[in-house]
Amino acid sequence: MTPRNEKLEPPSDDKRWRIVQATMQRNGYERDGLIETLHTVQESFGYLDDESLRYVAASLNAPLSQVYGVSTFYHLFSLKPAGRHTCVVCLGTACYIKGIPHLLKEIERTYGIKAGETTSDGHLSLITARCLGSCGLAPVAVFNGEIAGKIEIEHALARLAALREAEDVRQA
Amino acid sequence: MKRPFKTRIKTLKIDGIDVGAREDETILELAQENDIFIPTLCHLEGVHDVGSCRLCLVEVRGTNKLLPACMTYAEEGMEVITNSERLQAYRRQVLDLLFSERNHVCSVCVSNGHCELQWLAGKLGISHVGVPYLYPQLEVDASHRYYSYDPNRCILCTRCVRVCDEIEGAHTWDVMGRGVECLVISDLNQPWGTAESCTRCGKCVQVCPTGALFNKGRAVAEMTKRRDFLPYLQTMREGRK
Amino acid sequence: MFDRLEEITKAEQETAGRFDHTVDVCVAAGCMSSQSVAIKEALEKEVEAHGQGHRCRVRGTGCMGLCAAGPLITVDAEKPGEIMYKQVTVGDAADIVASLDSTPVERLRCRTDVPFFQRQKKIALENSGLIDPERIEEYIAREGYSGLMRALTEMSPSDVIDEVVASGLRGRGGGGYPTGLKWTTVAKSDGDVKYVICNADEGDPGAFMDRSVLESDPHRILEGMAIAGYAIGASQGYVYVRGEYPTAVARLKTAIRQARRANMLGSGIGGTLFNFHVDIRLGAGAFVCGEETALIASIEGKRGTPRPRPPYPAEFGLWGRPTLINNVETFANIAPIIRNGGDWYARIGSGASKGTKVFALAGSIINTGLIEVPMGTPLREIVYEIGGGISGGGECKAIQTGGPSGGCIPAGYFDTPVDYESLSALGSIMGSGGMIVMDESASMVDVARYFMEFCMTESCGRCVPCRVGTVHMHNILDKFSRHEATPHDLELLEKLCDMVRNTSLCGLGQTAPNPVMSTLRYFRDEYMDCMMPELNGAERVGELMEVAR
Amino acid sequence: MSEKPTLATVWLDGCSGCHMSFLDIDERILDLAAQADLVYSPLVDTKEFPEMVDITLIEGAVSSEEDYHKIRMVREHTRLLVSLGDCAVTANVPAMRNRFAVRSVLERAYIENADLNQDIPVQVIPALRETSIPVHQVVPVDVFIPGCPPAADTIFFALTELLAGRKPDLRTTTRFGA
Repeated sequence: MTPRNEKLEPPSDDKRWRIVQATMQRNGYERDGLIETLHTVQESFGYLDDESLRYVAASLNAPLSQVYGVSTFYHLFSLKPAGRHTCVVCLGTACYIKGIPHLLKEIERTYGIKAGETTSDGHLSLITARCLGSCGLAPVAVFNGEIAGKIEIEHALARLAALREAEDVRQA
Repeated sequence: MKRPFKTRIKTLKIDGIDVGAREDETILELAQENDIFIPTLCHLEGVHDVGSCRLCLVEVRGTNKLLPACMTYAEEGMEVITNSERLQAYRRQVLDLLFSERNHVCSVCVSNGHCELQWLAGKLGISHVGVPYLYPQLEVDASHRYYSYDPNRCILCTRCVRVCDEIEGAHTWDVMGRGVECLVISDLNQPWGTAESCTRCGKCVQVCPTGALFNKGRAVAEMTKRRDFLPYLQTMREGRK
Repeated sequence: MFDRLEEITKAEQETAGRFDHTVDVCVAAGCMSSQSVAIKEALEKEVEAHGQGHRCRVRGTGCMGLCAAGPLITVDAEKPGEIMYKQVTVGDAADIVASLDSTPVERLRCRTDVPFFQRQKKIALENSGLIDPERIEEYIAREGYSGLMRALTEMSPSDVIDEVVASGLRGRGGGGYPTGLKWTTVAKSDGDVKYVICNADEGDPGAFMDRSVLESDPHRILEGMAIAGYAIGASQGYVYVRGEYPTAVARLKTAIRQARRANMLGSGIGGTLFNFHVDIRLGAGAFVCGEETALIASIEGKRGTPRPRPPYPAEFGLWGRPTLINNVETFANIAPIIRNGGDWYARIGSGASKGTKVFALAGSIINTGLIEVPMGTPLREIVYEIGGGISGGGECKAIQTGGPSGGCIPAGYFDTPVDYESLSALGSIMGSGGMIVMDESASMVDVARYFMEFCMTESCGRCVPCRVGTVHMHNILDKFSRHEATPHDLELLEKLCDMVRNTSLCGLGQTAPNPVMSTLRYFRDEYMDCMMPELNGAERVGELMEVAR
Repeated sequence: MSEKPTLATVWLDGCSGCHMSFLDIDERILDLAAQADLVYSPLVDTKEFPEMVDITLIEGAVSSEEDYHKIRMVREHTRLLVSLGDCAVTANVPAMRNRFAVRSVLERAYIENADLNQDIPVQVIPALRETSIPVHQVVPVDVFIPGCPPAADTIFFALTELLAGRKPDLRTTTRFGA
């Protein structure tokens, strides 16, 4: 429990904390800015860990449990680091009708993970989205931020396999 | 033209009985004043209402929507029905859902005989639960020195969250996750005993309607809860202003 | 200030006049996901390579509607003899540029004399695909911000509200609440601080109207919000936009910056005494935040859980202040209404549903994409003429409107005009405008299960019926899809539908049973086919009198 | 054949406490015997469930394959099925294992906590179903008597009411966990 302090020292001298501080400052270090701040932490660090949650809570003078409650309410916030690669599968209605559940099942089977999980070697995170709003191109998946429309199962698996290969090559 | 005065007293009917009300009185308060029973679980005198358990829903003439008595204020000419067959059926279904959601095993619960959920089930005539049980996997937290938290018995009424925030001011408790995955947590979802913000005041334990929060080392027969401190604290605080 | 707008318009027209050809590339989400940005760059390079830079320009514009045929490109869109190209690739750039002064590239031609383009009436989308969304000048050149200036200089706030009331515009987010009435209520509410919120948390799966408007014509939203601010007496607005829409957010940010610089937002707008600021708030992936009170909680930095209404946000909204909340498409209609008058708008549409509505067509339909049609257009026209019919050669079975809060309308009802009342009479809702077309292969039980799963995982968990009821309904539907359901399950499902609908705290729970109820209404046979064979004796129920004899 | 209504009791996954409580009606069992014949029960010798019984009381949850088949058979041959006690009504204590996999439950019982013969039996002991569930989740139940166990008075009252052709109102006499 730290008493209110307008500008608390960040947990480390990592430069990314400055971006987080800037967001909090823009919102006057008010609790209202909690979600905005969490967005910034997520963007800067890739996920929200206990350390960052504690820092944000103390800086905004917000209760820890409230910060945790907010962090776990919203789908876009993640409390665990993502894999080196991400594959987002859209579960919107149009994609559903066009057979995306089969693709999802195939990827889950191939990589031995469930939606929302990361492979144990940190290679791939499989994420589902409620709807990416690209229904005209259904079914849709996103590979490392690059959206791919009218995707077919073989095509998707090939793209994922290519990611793995590229990584193996780099390691070798 | 603006009306030169403001009416503060409303007259309305609850279950056919004429009642007079201040404009800041809720239907629930009026019903209680007039000895009309409306079941509640999330409502707790002394903290603000959230209208989440839906047990106190009442019918109001002129609207199709059912309104929570705890958060609906008296209006002139209102006609309220608190106990129609339809309402009773819905209330029983709400209890059905609550019993099915977590692992409520009355026979081995520390609050057996002092539990509001159990009491209401009897009162509203629940002889069995009509929906399948969900059997979630939840861990008991016995890390606190004085108290235990068993989420298997929690009905997410958030009384503990509100009393800790509004009365004690510690805000140790909050709700994490969403939907049926919601869980009452302390601080950063850590064992209660390690939550730095907890003052060990025990108010949450006293207001918990079920056996989810309880005193350690108390036998079932002793597991009664004290609530009168809440309105008392409120009155004392108001008096100080 | 009108002079200033005119100046910009003139300058824009002069610029446009200097070019013999304008090549527009759609850079909205749909086409972007098929490399339209790379195509645009290729076209630019090609133009430079041919030394045509002084007389040909390449622009990135918003959505042209026919997403199925993307990436889309138009040549000289605003001149007679407009040419549209479909499914363009980077390799086609050279051919397109080479063809500019001669005959079009036939193999890429996309016909525009078809019902998809001819039967639409565009108001909210009037600029989509025709302007560069990142240049305020182009918006202004198409009468942009003249509605705001007209309101500020020629009309009183109550005049503005009168026009909105006269237009008959109703909320385009789903509920269909009369917009004018909402504005009147907020305007009348006591308080010197009020807020305007644009709900851009488009969460219905299968809906991408708002996204498209934000990506194609963001200034239109800002103008609509500023007019609303003037009408109700607010000086601060928020756009609550989905975090899943990065392009829309980026364009909106650019638009706000430009509008501020052009003095169309900020203090003393257009030289008047009116101040209006707009900030963006990012959603973080919670469907329930489309609900007004949950949205407000989220802007306040809290968990997005709804609270019982009343009090309505019009009286007690953001930080307890009177707050006006409208969705993107509603705001998109405001500027044209102020420019052309409420009566003009009210003449479009049918019955109690005025104006036009934007729909996102998706699923088993040939022309997937975005359309805007007058209210009252029959479903048949939308599906078979504008939509081009069913893809894959199958028969149409049903159309799903309103997303997880809506229902399935069977093909037998396709003569129904699309308006608020007719759709709700069929057990569905207008919703925000997603239309998913399903062919015979779609299982209605599965569709119901899909939407229930959606509601179950999106339930905020605050009230009991929605939190637990959706789980049970989902589990029962799951039993149906495994062909393990019993008559008792069907009875329980219907009971839960009724209970969750009538006792849930907010719209999410209250409408969650709709997809189940509408499929039960029209496709009950499919549910019956999913039942387990009878249990015979084990299913018997006793009679008291039998025992007493 | 007697003209009296017939009565049966069945013991599934429960501790037999409800049967004990039934016996606690003491001498009133004579009154009951005057009104009905007890034709099948763990307390009597009959091995086969009769073709049709008027009232059957069920103690215990449905936990094993045997329970499952038995209760379905009993329902087929019973006019009025009564769930007696919390295990039958809510699955109660037997259901506390539902949060764990069957395998781990068996391991805990027969290996970790066993001093001798550490082995999971596969014969004689009926196979456990994935979850222990209340009787009415398997077959329709006509009357519910909650309680752990329901008091002897409650059971006696409920039976005499049923025999008189009335549905007993038990709201004030018993509850879950009573």
